[in-house]
Amino acid sequence: MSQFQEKTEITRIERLTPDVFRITLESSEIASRARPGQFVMVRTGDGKDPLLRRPFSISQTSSGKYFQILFKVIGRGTSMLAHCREGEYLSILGPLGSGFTFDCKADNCLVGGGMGIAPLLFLGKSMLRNCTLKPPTIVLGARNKEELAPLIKDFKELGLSVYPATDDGSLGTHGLVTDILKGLDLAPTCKMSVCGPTPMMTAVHLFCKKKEISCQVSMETAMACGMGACLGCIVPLAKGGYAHACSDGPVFDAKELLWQVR
Amino acid sequence: MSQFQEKTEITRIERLTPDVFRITLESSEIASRARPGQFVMVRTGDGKDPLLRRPFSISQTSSGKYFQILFKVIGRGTSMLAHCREGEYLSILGPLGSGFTFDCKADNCLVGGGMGIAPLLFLGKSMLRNCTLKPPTIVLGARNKEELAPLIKDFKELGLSVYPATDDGSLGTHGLVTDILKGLDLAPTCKMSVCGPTPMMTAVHLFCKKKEISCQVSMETAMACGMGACLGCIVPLAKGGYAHACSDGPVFDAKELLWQVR
Amino acid sequence: MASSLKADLRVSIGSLKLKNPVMTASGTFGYAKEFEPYVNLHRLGAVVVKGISLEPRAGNPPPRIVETSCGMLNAIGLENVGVERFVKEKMVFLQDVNVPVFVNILGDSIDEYRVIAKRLKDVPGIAGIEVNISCPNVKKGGVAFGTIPEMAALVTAAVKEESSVPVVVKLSPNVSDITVIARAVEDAGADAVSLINTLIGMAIDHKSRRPCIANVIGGLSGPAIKPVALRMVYQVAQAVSIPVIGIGGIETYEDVLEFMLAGATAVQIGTANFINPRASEEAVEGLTRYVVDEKLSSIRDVIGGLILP
Amino acid sequence: MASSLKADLRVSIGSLKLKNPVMTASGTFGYAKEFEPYVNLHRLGAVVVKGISLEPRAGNPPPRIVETSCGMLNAIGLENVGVERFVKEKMVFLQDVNVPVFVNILGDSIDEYRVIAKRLKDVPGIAGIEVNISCPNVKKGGVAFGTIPEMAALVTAAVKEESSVPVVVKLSPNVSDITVIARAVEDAGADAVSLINTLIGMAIDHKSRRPCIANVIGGLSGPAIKPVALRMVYQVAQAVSIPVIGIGGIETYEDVLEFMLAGATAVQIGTANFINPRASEEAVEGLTRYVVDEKLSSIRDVIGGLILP
Ligand SMILES: Cc1cc2nc3c(=O)[nH]c(=O)nc-3n(C[C@H](O)[C@H](O)[C@H](O)COP(=O)(O)OP(=O)(O)OC[C@H]3O[C@@H](n4cnc5c(N)ncnc54)[C@H](O)[C@@H]3O)c2cc1C
Ligand SMILES: Cc1cc2nc3c(=O)[nH]c(=O)nc-3n(C[C@H](O)[C@H](O)[C@H](O)COP(=O)(O)OP(=O)(O)OC[C@H]3O[C@@H](n4cnc5c(N)ncnc54)[C@H](O)[C@@H]3O)c2cc1C
Ligand SMILES: Cc1cc2nc3c(=O)[nH]c(=O)nc-3n(C[C@H](O)[C@H](O)[C@H](O)COP(=O)(O)O)c2cc1C
Ligand SMILES: Cc1cc2nc3c(=O)[nH]c(=O)nc-3n(C[C@H](O)[C@H](O)[C@H](O)COP(=O)(O)O)c2cc1C
Ligand code: FES
Ligand code: FES
Repeated sequence: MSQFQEKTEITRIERLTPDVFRITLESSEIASRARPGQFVMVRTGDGKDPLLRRPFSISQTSSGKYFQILFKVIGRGTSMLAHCREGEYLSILGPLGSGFTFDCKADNCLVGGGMGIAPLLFLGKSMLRNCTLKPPTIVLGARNKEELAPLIKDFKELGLSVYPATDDGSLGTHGLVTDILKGLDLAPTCKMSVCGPTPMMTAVHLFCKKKEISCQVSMETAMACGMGACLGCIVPLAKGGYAHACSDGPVFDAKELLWQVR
Repeated sequence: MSQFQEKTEITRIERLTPDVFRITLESSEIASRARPGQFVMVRTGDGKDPLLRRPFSISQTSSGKYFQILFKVIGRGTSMLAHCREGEYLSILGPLGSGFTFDCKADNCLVGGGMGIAPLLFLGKSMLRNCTLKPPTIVLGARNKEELAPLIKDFKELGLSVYPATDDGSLGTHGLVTDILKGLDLAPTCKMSVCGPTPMMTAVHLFCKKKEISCQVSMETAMACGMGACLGCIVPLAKGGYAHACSDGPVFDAKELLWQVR
Repeated sequence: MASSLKADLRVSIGSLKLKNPVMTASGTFGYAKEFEPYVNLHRLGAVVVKGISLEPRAGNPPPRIVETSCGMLNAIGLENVGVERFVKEKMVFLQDVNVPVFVNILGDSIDEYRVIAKRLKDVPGIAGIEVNISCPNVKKGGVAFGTIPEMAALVTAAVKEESSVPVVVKLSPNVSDITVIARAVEDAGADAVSLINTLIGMAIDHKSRRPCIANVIGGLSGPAIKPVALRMVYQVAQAVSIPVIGIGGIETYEDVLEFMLAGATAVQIGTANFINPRASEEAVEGLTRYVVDEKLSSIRDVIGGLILP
Repeated sequence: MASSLKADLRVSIGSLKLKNPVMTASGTFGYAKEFEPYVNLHRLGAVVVKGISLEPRAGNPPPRIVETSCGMLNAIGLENVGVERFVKEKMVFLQDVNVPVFVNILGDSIDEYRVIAKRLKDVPGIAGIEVNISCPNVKKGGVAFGTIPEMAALVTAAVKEESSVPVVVKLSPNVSDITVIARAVEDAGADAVSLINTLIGMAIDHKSRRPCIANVIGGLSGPAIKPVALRMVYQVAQAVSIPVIGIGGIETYEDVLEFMLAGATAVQIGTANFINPRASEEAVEGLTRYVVDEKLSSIRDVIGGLILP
């Protein structure tokens, strides 16, 4: 497995909602090697504030040459990224981390919430290409229609169908992704791939545990290096001790993690 | 005397040479009160790096509503300013400091070097407006034609004539501004107003001292506050002790300062 | 807008009641007059003026300041007009402003501190004394008063003896254990401690191969030092029972809240005044909104309210 | 390009000759393998691996890191595989890389330090030991070895006794006078000192009212601390005659030059590795160009070359 530190050109910036942006970057090194669930560390500016790189999932690759990140502006780093211009260059490290695994023979169910939807597009696309028989079941949740609709659009364009859920009911099911899952007739051999806010992932994990469905989750933690050097990005393990989200993950078998259930 | 802290709109950005820019800002508060030789403290970005504001002379005002700064990109702060866009806002403190004084009855001679030319445009313009009888003699120096020509242009447009000097002889006299001064027939009652690099100002001061010509200089020092609070911006005085460039200056009678003559 | 909101921001430093916890830090707010064009001075909790010595001081030669990453180094060398001119010239303006004034004082010997305190006693308009013990003690070979508990205590006791107003002792962060110094000055009678003063630092220009400031070493301030300041405030607040005034890299009301959660009763805004002269007043506005929005009965509810894991 | 240039960058740490003064700092370069995709490891002066203890440690609970202004706080809690697995698993890769390896060691007691040093003795590929004395001494109630000169000296002597390679002692900046500790470890036999380790700091999230890292306090690193590091290196370089290795906020070859002008013989790049994994190699390239452009006979000409005003 190889990683690169690259100055990559911004070939496109799109504003999907007032605070969600998608940036297309050119790097055949990264695009040709990336697997779904992997991420990149992005330097958001030249200065020393913010100091550290920011992690973003690879949300799509194309032509083995381009890759996309999809992000929400929540602080200084993402705000600086949103102010970049096409033609400018970003320093990128990647592709980093383990990816999702999938088995074409199993039923696959992808569950995403908020910006956690980003890597699932890449995963869905890979499944579609490799598992011609059974397209995955896709369940996506967000706060409202405004946030969710543009994210679903990408899946639709690939020909994938999506079960949407919104907190306010403005699109699809009024409620949580788990409300949808409960209504689906999932095979016990089904394999769940989940990315989203921790409370959502906890709920899906508990759902799967009860149904004895296999479940892999992509974990978000604070990261300084993204490559296993700083040891800052730990997630507690069920057996005790910790794993490192950047190098052992970010995708983990949910059973192996210690979940804080309140 | 009043100062303001203002969010001012960038109404125009011009690139005069590859590394010299002129920004026009809108603030009637500042533009209507500014006097030649005063400066503003500019916040070059929202972040904490660079942390401090940067001082720039007011190089011109117009319609009592707009003012301009002219600057060269030399580090992070000026580079950030050069990347601003029209329509964006800059946080400005000003107008700050004492200005140049002038006496319409005297012969006036303005001597500028490099970016030190910026405040002299404002001064020349004021003299032209107030001293209808005698336009000032203007001597401007820079490294080469590329740097000097666009700065002279402004003076020409006002109808002022300029004696240019360049280090490489590509425009005007091949040499220093003092080489020009030596050839001019300056009256002993002449009043010199100077702004430029310290070695140049030292030379002009020594020239004036010998000829017993009155000479005022605008001093550049590192500044943290621009308003007399940090006590960081001192210039040594001939009588001992220090003055503060931001609040006692930046314009001083050259005789009152302690010049390091090597 | 925020000024029309009503919120209880009052805090006490010894016998002194402040209308809010936002003060300005010594050396970063001049003699307050410099900030009049930008700030409604009477809206601040208190102002602390530039350090005053017995005799006027010209200060260090230039350059005195240099910017560093998210901070600045200064070696002003305690330029000031001396206590006599301070009282006669600067206090006149300050007496007219309806804001408590703390006078920051410094000396080369315990006796100097004592004499300055005596001169300031009963001068109208002075609400408190802040004792800067980071200066080198000339008699003791230049070791700072602030690094030796016994010396810090002696200075405190001397000033306390001569003062009728609350005495705040301003601690240096350049020590192994700041709580030891804090306890020593508390025992010696300090009404409060303020911290931190600047961290000792240095900057070099590799091109000229020279130090960036003429004094070679200087004091580091600004956002860069905030984590160190916050840690020390947290430690000291647990070690003493007098009020702690937090200082170091504070720019916004959020920063103020962080210091208060760590245990500070009040705070001082320093370097931020240079970047945003209205920083102190905006912090007061921010705190007002916060108390209203969070429906707190008083900002005092925040003090020491850090929730440990 | 720069790699084709010829310049004498060699420096010595005790008996050890390094091909250039650029090392990587402990805890910021993993066990070096992590950086193989980005850096030609053999081009570095040396690498220092993550701190190794006698037994494996799981480290602190999350969150362990948080960004601050121009810096970061960490409380990793010295997570490491323990000396046994380090030798058996990690050294295998390191032995193949043609770069001197320093092993950073730490313990809760002097005996632990001694036992680790003994275990590392004569392990092929280990060029030197770096003794981290910033850890709390369990027996002495948690006071760090690095703050008490006598303790620092005892640890140094113990490790020195068991080592056949140069022993570097890594100093904590959280002390009143770092030169005292530096002299103590020099007298106890240290072949060099490295400084600074992280400044103790803290960060609070005002929204949750909780500390940003689970350990409450952590170590501050990055550009924010560079002025403090530079000052301490300058002070220590004057106080001792063994080589000084400068650490703290170094990102570029210009930063390296600044530390060398202040008196450092070599430097370590820490936090910058996270931001630019190639920072160390680029610093070597920059120094090479500098020596060539400035027509220096050796980079050693820069050491301590600060011109005072
Ligand atoms: C492996 C991985 C993949 C990621 N992929 C994506 C992605 O595809 N799209 C996307 O939008 N984001 C993604 N994130 C999150 C993203 O890294 C953060 O949103 C980003 O770092 C925020 O930077 P900032 O400077 O804007 O905010 P900051 O100024 O750093 O933080 C602003 C506020 O948000 C909080 N915050 C910071 N990071 C996170 C986080 N990870 N989760 C929740 N709160 C946080 C901070 O505590 C703070 O309160 C991913 C994170 C990881 C670890
Ligand atoms: C009263 C006053 C008026 C000024 N007017 C103008 C003006 O009209 N136009 C203009 O272009 N500049 C002017 N300057 C200078 C201007 O403030 C600096 O160029 C600017 O602060 C540089 O900021 P930076 O962040 O780009 O550079 P930095 O990153 O801060 O510095 C880059 C390098 O330049 C050096 N440097 C920084 N400031 C100065 C300086 N003042 N003189 C010489 N070297 C310096 C630094 O030491 C460093 O080596 C003025 C300065 C003062 C004090
Ligand atoms: C330019 C400058 C001058 C200062 N002068 C003094 C002083 O005279 N007395 C004093 O006790 N502290 C002085 N300080 C320290 C500040 O009051 C404050 O403790 C320190 O800067 C940390 O706060 P900050 O990070 O908010 O600036 C000075 C700081 C600066 C930046
Ligand atoms: C995440 C992290 C882990 C660290 N772990 C260690 C360690 O195990 N042993 C040690 O001596 N220093 C450790 N340090 C301190 C660094 O080696 C270095 O002294 C410090 O970070 C200052 O340098 P910098 O500003 O270049 O990062 C660590 C620093 C960081 C940021
Ligand atoms: S982010 Fe540094 S080890 Fe994972
Ligand atoms: S710049 Fe602060 S006093 Fe002049």
